[in-house]
Amino acid sequence: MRKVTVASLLVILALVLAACGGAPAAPPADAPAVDAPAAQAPAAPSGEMAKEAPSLAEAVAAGTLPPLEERLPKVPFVVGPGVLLSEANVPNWAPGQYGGTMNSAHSVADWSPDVFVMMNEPLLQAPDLSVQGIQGNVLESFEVSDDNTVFTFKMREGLKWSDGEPVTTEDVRFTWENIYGNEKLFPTGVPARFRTGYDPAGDPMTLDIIDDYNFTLTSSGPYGGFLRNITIEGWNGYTELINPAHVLKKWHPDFTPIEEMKADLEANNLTDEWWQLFSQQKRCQSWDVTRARCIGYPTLTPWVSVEPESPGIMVFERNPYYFKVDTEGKQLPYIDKVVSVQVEDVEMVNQRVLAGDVDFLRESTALIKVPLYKENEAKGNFRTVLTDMHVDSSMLYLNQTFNDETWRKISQDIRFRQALSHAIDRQEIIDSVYYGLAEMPMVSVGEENATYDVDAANALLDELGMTERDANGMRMVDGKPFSILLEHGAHAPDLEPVAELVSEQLKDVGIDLQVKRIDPQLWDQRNLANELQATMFWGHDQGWDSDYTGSDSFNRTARLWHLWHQTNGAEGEEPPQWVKDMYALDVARWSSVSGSDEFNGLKEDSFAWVRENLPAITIVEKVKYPMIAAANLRNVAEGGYAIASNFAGEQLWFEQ
Amino acid sequence: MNMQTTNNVLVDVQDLKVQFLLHEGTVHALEGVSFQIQQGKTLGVIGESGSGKSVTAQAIMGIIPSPPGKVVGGRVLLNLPEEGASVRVINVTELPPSGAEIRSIRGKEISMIFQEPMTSFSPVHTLGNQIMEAVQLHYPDVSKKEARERAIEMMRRVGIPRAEERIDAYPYQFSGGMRQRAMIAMSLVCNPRMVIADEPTTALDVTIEAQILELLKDLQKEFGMAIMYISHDLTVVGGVADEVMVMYLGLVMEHAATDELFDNPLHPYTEALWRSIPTIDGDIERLTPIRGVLPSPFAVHQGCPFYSRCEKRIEGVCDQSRPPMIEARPQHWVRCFLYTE
Amino acid sequence: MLVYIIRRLLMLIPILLLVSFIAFFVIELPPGDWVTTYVSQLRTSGIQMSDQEAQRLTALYGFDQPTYVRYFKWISGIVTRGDFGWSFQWGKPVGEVIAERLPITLAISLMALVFSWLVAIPIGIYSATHQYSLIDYLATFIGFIGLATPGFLLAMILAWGANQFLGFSALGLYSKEFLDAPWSFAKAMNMLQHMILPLVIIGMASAGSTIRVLRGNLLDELKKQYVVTARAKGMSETRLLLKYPVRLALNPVFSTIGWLLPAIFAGEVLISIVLSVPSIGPLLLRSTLAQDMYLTGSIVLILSALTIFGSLISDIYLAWADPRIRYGGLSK
Amino acid sequence: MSTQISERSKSSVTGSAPFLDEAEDRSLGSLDERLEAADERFYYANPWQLILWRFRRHRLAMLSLVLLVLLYLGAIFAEFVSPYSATWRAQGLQMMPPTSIHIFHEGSLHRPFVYGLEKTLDQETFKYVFTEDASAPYPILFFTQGEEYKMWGLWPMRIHLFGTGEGAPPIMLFGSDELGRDIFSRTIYGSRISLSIGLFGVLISFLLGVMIGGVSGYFGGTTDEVIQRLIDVLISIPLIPFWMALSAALPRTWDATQTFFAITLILAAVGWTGLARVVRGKLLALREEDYALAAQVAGASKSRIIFRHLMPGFTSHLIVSITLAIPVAILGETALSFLGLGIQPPAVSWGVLLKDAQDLVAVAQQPWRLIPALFVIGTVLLFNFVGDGLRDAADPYSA
Repeated sequence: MRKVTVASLLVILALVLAACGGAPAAPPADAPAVDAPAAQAPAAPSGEMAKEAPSLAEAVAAGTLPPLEERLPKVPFVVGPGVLLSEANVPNWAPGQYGGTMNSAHSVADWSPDVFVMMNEPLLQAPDLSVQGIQGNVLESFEVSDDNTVFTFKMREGLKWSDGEPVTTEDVRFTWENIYGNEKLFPTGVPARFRTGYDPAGDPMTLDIIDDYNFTLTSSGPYGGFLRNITIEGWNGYTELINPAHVLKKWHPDFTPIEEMKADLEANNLTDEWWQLFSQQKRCQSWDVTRARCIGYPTLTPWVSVEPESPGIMVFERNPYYFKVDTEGKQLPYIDKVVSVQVEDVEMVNQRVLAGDVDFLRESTALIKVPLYKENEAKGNFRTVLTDMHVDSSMLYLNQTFNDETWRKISQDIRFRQALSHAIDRQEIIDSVYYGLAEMPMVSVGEENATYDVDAANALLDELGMTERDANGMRMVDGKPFSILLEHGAHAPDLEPVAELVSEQLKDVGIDLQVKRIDPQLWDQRNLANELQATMFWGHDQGWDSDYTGSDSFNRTARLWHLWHQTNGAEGEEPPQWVKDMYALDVARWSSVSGSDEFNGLKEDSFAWVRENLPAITIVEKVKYPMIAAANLRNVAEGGYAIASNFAGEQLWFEQ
Repeated sequence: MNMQTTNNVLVDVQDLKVQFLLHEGTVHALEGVSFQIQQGKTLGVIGESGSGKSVTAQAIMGIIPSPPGKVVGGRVLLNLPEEGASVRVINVTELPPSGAEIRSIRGKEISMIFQEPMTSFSPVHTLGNQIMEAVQLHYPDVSKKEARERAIEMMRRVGIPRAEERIDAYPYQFSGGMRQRAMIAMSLVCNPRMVIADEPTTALDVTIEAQILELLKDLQKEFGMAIMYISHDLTVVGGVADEVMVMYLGLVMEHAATDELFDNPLHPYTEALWRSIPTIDGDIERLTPIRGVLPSPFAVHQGCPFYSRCEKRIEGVCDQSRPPMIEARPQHWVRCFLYTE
Repeated sequence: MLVYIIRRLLMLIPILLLVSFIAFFVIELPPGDWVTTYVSQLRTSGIQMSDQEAQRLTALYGFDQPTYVRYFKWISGIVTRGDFGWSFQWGKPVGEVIAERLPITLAISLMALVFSWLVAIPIGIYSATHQYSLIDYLATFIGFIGLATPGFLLAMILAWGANQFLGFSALGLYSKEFLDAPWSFAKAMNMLQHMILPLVIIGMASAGSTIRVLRGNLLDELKKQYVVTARAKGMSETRLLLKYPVRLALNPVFSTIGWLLPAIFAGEVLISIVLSVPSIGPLLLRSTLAQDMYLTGSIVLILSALTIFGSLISDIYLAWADPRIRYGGLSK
Repeated sequence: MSTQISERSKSSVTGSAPFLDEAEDRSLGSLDERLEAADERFYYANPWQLILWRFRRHRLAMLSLVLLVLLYLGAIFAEFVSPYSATWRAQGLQMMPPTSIHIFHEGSLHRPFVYGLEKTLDQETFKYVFTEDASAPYPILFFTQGEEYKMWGLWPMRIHLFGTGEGAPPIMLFGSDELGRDIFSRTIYGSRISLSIGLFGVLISFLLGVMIGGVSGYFGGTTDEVIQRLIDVLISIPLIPFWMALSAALPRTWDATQTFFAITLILAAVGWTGLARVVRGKLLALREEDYALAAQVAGASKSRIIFRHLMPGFTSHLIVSITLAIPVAILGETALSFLGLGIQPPAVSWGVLLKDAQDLVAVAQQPWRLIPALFVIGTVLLFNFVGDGLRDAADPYSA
């Protein structure tokens, strides 16, 4: 029985700290927190220092808000050095000051990815958004049985929704039985996340409520990967398992007669389709956090959405019941308010940066604008932090199950994929698209296949029998022209230039690759219908375990094989053995406990498998990603993933 | 070139030259026109289109469109008697065309009646508005009510029935004849010393024409203004004018008292004009058009401008130099080599 | 006259029904629906969603119903309850979403129209009365530049320049300190400052064509006999110009309001996108892209209604301005 | 509005009539030999010649016309005029400012030449710095051999108007874009689509406009009413969803040429209404004129009356309308591209280039990337000047 608790984690952290030596040591005040058993509240508010924001203190004084002790859970989450982000990435972590408004910008209606990431509270958490060292977050702690099947969770006693109502196992039970268990809301039952092995066809786990604060989830087989699945996998927050039952019961027919919902139903042209009302309007999932309709909805996030003063902006004010404190016992977040303004054109988000109107920005920045950011840093009073991008933004996918016999024969031949990999001049792409701020794909392609070598590429293609050329010097197969249509959805700004460059470079080895941009929805549809011959899309980097192991990338690498696997052989086509090997690795990885040595070993095996089989051709790795932060914003990561820094919004503060 | 003793002269045009500078070339619209108009008398001006008769009228009013028009020589003197015996003499050609002084003359001392009663009024303002405006422009002290009364009175005087109602009507609600009556009312509402009528009846049918001519004569008797009556129609001019001036391509060809000119047309052009119009008792077959075409307006004529169409031309003479204006008979001037020594 | 207006108003109903019908079905033309957009947006943000989940959402949102059923539900909601439906994208009733942005849109469009007249009318009059003069050439040239420059590019350059050289952050309607501030005089002034750039860019684009129309018309009017008549009355040139030919030459300018509004609106969309003005234009673009069809349909319907209403007003103005039509001409 | 149109159209009719009358009169009398040649020309010229003469006098319009012809020639012979193809990349010379052309090498006068360039990344500012290697001059060659291309996709050729020859550093007059492509060549290639979208689009909307407007204007009554309300509906629908729906409905498998024609059609589909209204207004006024009546009495068919007798009455006006509609279509194409609905890369149009330049980096640090915008503005201006010149020339009252 392994037990991973906040306390043991803090011990590890302390060791790391000690090992680092030179790194600024945490203030001595931290020490008790490390020593104290997790069950005790760390450093109870002593009174000499304000433990809550002035605005909240006023409300407490005025009697409109209960005192801090009543708002915090018995065991708050303590944020300190190395907790949210590793100390390597935030070497100068310091407890902060209250105050300030963080201005950001977003460019999609009612949806701010930066705010969403900042507000996201998963059930469990690990520093740097990795899966190494998973600890409690919304849930206080967990235990995993030795066979990786029984997961026992302890909830934080005294944890409250942002409206002050307590969070208990009733919220879990409601989610499990009345949401996932309702056939109108979930006709196919619980989501894949709660099925053995993260398999849509797998057995659902079973929920057992022990008492108000303890419950277990049991799977039919080993499912150690469940931990990362409720950590950050797919950005799913606590709403996967905990929803405010006290609010949602009013819109659920198991608790409220449909007649009482009539007025709301009719206002939406509905008669008795309560489930549409429930899903579209009443329930807010974690990714709905920025939606205007969720203003006033109880959450567990650091800030809560409030009605803005003018259209086109989102405003979030501190959640007085937020469950995290810093090492000094001060309730987080430090920053009073988050305001994100809607910019209609992504390009102009950057204009706001130049004008100094943005205190934090991640999603809408672009590498190509780095010189522009640099030039305007002083004027706009911000700094450009070059961090890592958490995805490899461009991978060349050849759909090996596309319906064309010649194509299948060629694309399924590893030599063809190796030839293309050799024919791509990655250095030119790094220079022209990534400003030199990316690296050769050593993890996912390997030195051998990543070298630019036109002769080797030509030799491999000749070997394949593609020796015949047409009038334009393009290779032919069996006397017929051989042309690849690459359709991309321009999901990211670099997809288009990279695709165009690759297309031009492949001409040199006689491969005709036609590039076409289509809109993202159509791209999705064509992908699902196995109509994409080739595409360019991102894949998650090595820290994000799903992609190189195939489960998602095979959707584009070989749609029909993927479908076969997804549907347990009911649809699609049976994949060859080398692909089945990958799926076997995948199952093993999902079974192992995330972050364990077993897990890490399996991950290395997956990388080796990827390098050997080149299911998709990664263009570059470790792309740098500019992140904009106000010059006086503190506790910002200097390295690691930009998105991790974004995630740790509650520890950011403005130095006055 | 004085017709009579000059003490009653109202308008004295002296060697007036006007050119239009166009992209295609220069049009010599007036090439030295001289004449006088007596107070209370009617001068008829006859000529084909392009002869310069309308330009002459515009020059007197100081409303030659500029650019492209330009007075390049000569003078237009107005002798405006003032209280007592003094006479204010104004040279129109020297005044700035949109200055206050010339504007105080336009419409008040000299007014104008135009050919097209259809288009001479703004379609979107009432007739009353446009007539009253003439009063208020020149008599700023007159109240709106008085101006309106004056306009109604004048409309009534020119024979517009139910004037007090129709003053609020729009031009399109009037017939052509009525509109021309309104035009006359507008031109007379400030009691001017002279009215220039530029082909006022051309657009009207014959019976209306007769009524308008009759009206003009009556009004002249009543108000005593001088009239410069411009027409291409000899018979019309003969009916109203005291004396007649014949113009051709910017030059006065012949000038005499009406009866004298009708009885003894001297210039071949006048004769040709005379022959080209039917008379009540005339023989239709004897009508002959003037031969040839009107020369281009851009042509510069070294000799007589009528040379190319003249039946009595003397080659080597008429085409060499411009004929002078000579008094071929008493008080009867003509510009033709046939009458020189 | 009254009969005419009533008749035209009645005719609005079938026209608007036709517009709503066309709009709704045109929106349905592209493949996919709002759920596919939503799913693809979440996937773009890294949120994983299985095919199953997507299908579940499709049914949940009622997109498994045929188009005509949804059209009928939507239009009957509008007709019977004035309810424009639900905006999926904004998670709010369509009526609320539009109401938030309609005032600023109307304000910008009308102010841009007025601005373009303020620029175009003096220039048009001047260049018609001083044809071929240096200033005529210069003014029409500037007018044409406004017409010829792609507004979206100009907007970006000017927004950048305003920040670079004047230190003025031109995007949006307010500076960041006023974003979430309650209404105050300072906030209103701040908003006015931010409206200058969109107004100038949108206004200049239509000023060019207004200058051309006005100049041409005025040149025609100046040749009319009634001008000479008025001049012969002894009127001063300025007074004459304004009372007669300008009045007549402006009629076609004013009478095109109904036709100008869609053009201004089209221009407004591009400029508002670049300058982040929270108006209807970007809303429409987004909702169309996201296939938020009740919202798109309602915007199209409202804008069409405004346009048709605008052209009705300009027809009425024309009738009022021209007595020939005012008294009787309308019957035919 | 309609009264306005009718009055203007009348003037254009009466304006041309006297010339014919005078020409007939001429036969009656004897001709004066001294009638000057110029006068003769003036009298016997038909209205078209007159318009041409007046137009030629309009210097700005003439100059604009000449420049437009040059632009179109450039578009037609794009392969020859541009030193590189639209997709050619200068290796390692991304985001390069326009090549500077020198005439002095080591202090002595030289024929125009360029230097080789070295690119380095400034680690402080992250800007690329280009330094000239002044050791060897590479002269600019005319009618030189360069990259092979197929003229109009037919004949393989290598000759370019200018270039630096093989092995020499490239000459990029407008600099290069973020992929190292020659913006000058791309502008020239882009003009091909942009300039022809204007022409074809307007041609189609012209045909539609004339047909529909003609029918509406000539028949009047219910037909007119129905068509007018239809136009009301069409015009009142905001363009954006209309465009988006139409371009989204295009089959995705279409290639660039097909998409191009489809987009042209889309632009035309909304562009015809304006012309239809003009035609209708003119016809409504003209059909009351005597000569239309005369033709009717003579038993001419209605369509014959519309197209043979009435249309010529305002052809000049139509030509002006067309001239002014072309730049609207060119701007429309850029707007579509901005919204991401127009021509898609790797096809090149001015809209695509402008979309590329819709980038703060371009505005702030690489202004040469905005040069294609100058071409758009310039072309629109040129068309407007020509249109104005034509309008002034076609107006019989303009002296």
